[in-house]
Amino acid sequence: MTMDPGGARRLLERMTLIRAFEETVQSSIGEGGLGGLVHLSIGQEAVAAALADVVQGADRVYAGHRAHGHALALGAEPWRVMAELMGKADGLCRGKGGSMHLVDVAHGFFGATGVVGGNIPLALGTAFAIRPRGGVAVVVFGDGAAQSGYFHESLNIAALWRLPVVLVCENNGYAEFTPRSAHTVVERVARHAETYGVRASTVDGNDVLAVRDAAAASLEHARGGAGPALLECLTYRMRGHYEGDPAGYRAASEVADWREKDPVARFGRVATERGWLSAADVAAIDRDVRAMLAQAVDRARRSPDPQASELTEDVHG
Amino acid sequence: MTMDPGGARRLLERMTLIRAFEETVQSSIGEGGLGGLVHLSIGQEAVAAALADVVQGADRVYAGHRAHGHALALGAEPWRVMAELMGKADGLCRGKGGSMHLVDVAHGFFGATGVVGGNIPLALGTAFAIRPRGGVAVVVFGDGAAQSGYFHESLNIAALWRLPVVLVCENNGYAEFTPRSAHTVVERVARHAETYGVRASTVDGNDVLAVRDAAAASLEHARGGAGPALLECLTYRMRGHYEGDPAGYRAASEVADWREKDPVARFGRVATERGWLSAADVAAIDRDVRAMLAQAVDRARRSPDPQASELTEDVHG
Amino acid sequence: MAERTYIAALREALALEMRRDATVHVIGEDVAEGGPFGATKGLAEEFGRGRVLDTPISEGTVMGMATGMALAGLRPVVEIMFIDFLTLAMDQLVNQAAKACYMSGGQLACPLVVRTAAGAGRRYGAQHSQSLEAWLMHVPGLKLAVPATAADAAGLLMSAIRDDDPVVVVEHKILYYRKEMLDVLEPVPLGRAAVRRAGRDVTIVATARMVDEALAAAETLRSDGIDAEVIDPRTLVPLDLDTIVSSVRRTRSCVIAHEAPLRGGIGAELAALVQEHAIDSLDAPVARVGAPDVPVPAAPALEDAYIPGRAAIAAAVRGVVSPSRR
Amino acid sequence: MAERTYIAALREALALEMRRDATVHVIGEDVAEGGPFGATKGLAEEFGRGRVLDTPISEGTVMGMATGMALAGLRPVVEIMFIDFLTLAMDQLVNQAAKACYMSGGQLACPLVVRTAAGAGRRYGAQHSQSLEAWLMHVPGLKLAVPATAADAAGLLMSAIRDDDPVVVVEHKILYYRKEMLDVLEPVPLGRAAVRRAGRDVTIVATARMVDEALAAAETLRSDGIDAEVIDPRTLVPLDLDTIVSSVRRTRSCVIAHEAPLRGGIGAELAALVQEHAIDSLDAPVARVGAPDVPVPAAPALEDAYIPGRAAIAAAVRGVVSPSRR
Ligand SMILES: Cc1ncc(C[n+]2csc(CCOP(=O)(O)OP(=O)(O)O)c2C)c(N)n1
Ligand SMILES: Cc1ncc(C[n+]2csc(CCOP(=O)(O)OP(=O)(O)O)c2C)c(N)n1
Ligand SMILES: [Mg+2]
Ligand SMILES: [Mg+2]
Repeated sequence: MTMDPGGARRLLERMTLIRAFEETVQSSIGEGGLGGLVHLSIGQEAVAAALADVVQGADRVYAGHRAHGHALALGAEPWRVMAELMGKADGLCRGKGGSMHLVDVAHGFFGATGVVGGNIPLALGTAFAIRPRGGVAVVVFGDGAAQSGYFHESLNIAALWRLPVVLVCENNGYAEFTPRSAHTVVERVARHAETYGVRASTVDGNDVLAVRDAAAASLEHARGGAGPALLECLTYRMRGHYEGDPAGYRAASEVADWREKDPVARFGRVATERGWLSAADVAAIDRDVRAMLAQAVDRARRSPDPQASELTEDVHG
Repeated sequence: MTMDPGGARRLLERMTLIRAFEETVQSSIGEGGLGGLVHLSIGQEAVAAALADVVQGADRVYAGHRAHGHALALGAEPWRVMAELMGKADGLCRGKGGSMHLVDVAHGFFGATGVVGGNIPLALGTAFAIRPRGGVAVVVFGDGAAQSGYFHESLNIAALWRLPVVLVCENNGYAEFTPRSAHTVVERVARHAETYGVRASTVDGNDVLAVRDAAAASLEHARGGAGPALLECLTYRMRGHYEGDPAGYRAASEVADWREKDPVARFGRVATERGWLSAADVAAIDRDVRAMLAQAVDRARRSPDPQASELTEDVHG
Repeated sequence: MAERTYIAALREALALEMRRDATVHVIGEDVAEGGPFGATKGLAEEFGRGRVLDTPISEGTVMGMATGMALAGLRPVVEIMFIDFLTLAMDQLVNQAAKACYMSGGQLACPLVVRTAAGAGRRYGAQHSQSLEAWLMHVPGLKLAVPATAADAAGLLMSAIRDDDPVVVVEHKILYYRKEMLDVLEPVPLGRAAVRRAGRDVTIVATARMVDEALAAAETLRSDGIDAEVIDPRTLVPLDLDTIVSSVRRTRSCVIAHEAPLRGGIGAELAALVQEHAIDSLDAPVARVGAPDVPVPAAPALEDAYIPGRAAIAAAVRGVVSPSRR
Repeated sequence: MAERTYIAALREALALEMRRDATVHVIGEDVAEGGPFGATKGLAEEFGRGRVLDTPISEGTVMGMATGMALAGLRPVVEIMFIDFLTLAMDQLVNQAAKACYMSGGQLACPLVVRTAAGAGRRYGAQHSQSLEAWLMHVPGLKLAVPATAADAAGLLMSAIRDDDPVVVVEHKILYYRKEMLDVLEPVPLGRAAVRRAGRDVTIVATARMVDEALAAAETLRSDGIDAEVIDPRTLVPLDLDTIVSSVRRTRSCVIAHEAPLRGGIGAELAALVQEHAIDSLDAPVARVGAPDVPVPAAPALEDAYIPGRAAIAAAVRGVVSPSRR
């Protein structure tokens, strides 16, 4: 895919937004209702940013428990995402969902899911439903989900029915505290697609341009009626599994190696090298995004708690 | 593996027993309590007969809903299997299990299961438990089970933990009324093993010697500590899915083709050709088995109904 | 008047709804061939394989797919061949379908229907004979229908399909071939009980197969001088509690009958509600009739002893109706 | 006396049992690292990875494997990290483990233990906060423990491990860090209720987190002149009904409190039993306190409103205790 200054700005803004948002969550956890089980995507921003770049209006996106970035990248208002995390009345889901259940239908984000692997079947069904309108369903999950029955049952059915669904695996090498090698002998998640003749690719998940190219090709494949595609993005989470996890199960050197591959800083360098953005642009993006975010956090904080009557509303549609 | 007259007699007796047993069930269904959901294995006898030949004392076997043959081959007393099908007090499980839940612990048969695919995890756990005693767990399931999450989750864990388990798939081309091609794009079940580096073989499931050789190699592999093995046996059920299914979804020509490959008749021919048995031996085996079975059926019929007090016994161990 | 079986009524209701609304899809194992009981027979021929979707044996994923279809605006009707296999699909049903509307703050609706066959009596053994409706009653977000007649099987299914929430229709496999005179199939509203027999002396609340058993018990009880009212709630969520409670206020005694094991069954909730709302009217404790707390045995002699029936219901009634009323 | 948390007591009980009996194995996700709450911390170091088995995210298969281990003579203790994910493992638990002994006519035994964390209160949202014990109570063949204290968490787990049947121990995640003075860990028999507070005017039956809430309510109620008895059943299967019923016969009123939504909750069964066995002693209907019939909301304000507590229990008590007794 081609890239131009506008596109580069968009990608960098999105990644910066996710990074800054997650850092804010990290530093304010425990304050003002911000708590629960919070999984940050610091280090994995490139995947969400790239996917949002290639998703179209008729498409629908599902993500897993580590989903703030996907909601934001697709256009959810940061202050409402923050309000949802804080359990406020103006939250994306009026405070009822929380970090693992963000939904933003207006932006095609059918939502985050707290059950590992459980979103893959949902995406298949949605793909079936939106196929007549030219839509593609995208579902994002971790490498841990690839050992769940859902993943395999779904690969089989998606291939059989040639569903327009793109399975995006954020392979960060760990499921909670356990490295992938303790969960499977299969090194690459993409390997599973071969069995079904499903198009698959494995990319450097910290290279936003590589992810964007691969995602675009995957969605095009699915949209064109050629059936599902699997896209594996090799990446790393810089934080513990959830906020509160000291992550003592990882070697410091491993973390340090990945810090070198920081996707946000890396794309900032690339964008300046290629002349899409100046160093000043990059700095301004960071500054502007953080300023905007500070206001968003304020606004979220000022949002009231949901009324008690909300408790029994929305049980039925 | 070598074969001699004694071995050939044993195999043919077992296959004949299964065939005659199933034919008896078929013709007496509806009489004397014989009913329920009954899945016959006419046409698939070779797999059970061959497996029983290579299973050892420390081993444990699980089968699925089509399991009469496996229980019989492993040594369950025919009259007690019949009594179980009839719901009699002398049934293998005192009448509580029925056709889909035959268990004969004394013969290492941990049992039949009515939930498709559900026996595979059980076998993994049992394999783990009996490994220290040199035991191998064998689990038999149909091609329909290969699309269940259990199969895939289990393949992964079996490979990861190098469990001494042999997964035997009786691939008869159909799951209930639906051909395999409508359930998956993957032609051979054995294909799935490759992903995990699991030893796999696909054999003519109507050739009892081929199944026996492959099963022996699979169990040896597992017993030796080399991890799980998958054995796919291509076969066909000559009856409907269950008794009462007219099986109108299959072409007459397909059924006729498979009738030519009848595993019992075929091994009778092979055994005479190779000089292991005479034609008279073969005829005598058939006659003797059927005579024995007639007595078994009688004995089962004479068994009383379970007492009402049985209803609330055995809920707890 | 035409005579129709429960299964034929279901089949016709599905066809009617599929004709009426192109978003209705049928999905499940062997549904294109009609399934083992024939509930979907002929639908693939009429509506094509694009709307009658045969699936592999992957209940969990199929339930999730149907949910994903519903979230995107279709009206899927999933068949789980036996309720026993709902155990493989509870995650999607309970964690996704039932909660989608709530967790999204009302952004998502999930017009999903699940049809499934429950019940013992066919000698199918412990893994094909359960009655698990009590679990579903305990899941906020789900609605739950338990039809006892052909008219209700069709009518509740039609209402379920038109409802914007996930609805589980628990069919009883022994009722599938029950015949009744039935001309027009029409929606039966969710949440309205049917008084199957009016009576003055006791209220029997019975569901599914136990409705006929309760009616038979009521006939027997006439010779005891007891005039029983038989109420079929038809849906357990929403529950028409008013009809039950006002009946009990009149009859002053109540027996609840269901097929599932007693412990934790739907009778527990019904008994708790009745005593809560009508204890002052009760001459005796609310009695419950159900199966013993054991798996379903396969042997005919044991299965027949397992399934509660008219005799147990009549005995329970005799235990609660005060002699002064006879 | 040493101060111990509920989670520490669980951990020690596991270690004690593993030392005592080499057939005891721990299996589940991240158990070698101790799990998110630390229940299994240190076990891998002491007993090795051969007895503390980390599994992939495959709950259904893991439950089946543990069942297969139990059928072959081991005593596996499975951890299902959140009870919400038991929905992925119900088939194996309900169709295999619970029924193996019965279906085999007594040939097989299944000494399986399932440990799982239930309960709301940590702002984890609708898929990590449920209380599903009512489902388990309805499954013949399963036993069910719901410990409310550290001593019981350890003691019931020890008994569960030594029991020859499948036992589910439902732990409450809010209680994990509850501390109590506790010296010796010893088995607590299954089926024996604990009277947490003796009282004359009302019987409050409360489970898990609601036990402390009931005790707090009882304190409040003193100023109303109400002396409440608080009973913790500790196990729901088997159930120590005698202790509950004989208390109600004395106090003449009963309130049942659990955290799960009311409809179809365990309170239904308890209320049904109490009215069945003690209706003549009751001055008022058995009252139930539980959550509303909604999914668990994530927002602190809503989750706090969702979880039933001392105020609701006290209010229910005031509703059932007749003014003459105060
Ligand atoms: C079905 C299920 N089992 C267990 C959990 C607990 N859990 C939450 S995240 C997680 C690990 C997920 O790993 P992965 O899929 O690789 O995603 P990552 O966290 O690495 O992004 C686990 C086991 C869960 N949420 N759902
Ligand atoms: C989990 C589950 N889903 C559905 C069924 C209903 N059912 C019984 S047998 C069967 C087909 C099984 O096909 P296969 O595994 O190929 O075995 P075969 O009958 O061909 O021997 C199905 C769908 C079941 N028993 N279990
Ligand atoms: Mg991961
Ligand atoms: Mg088959």
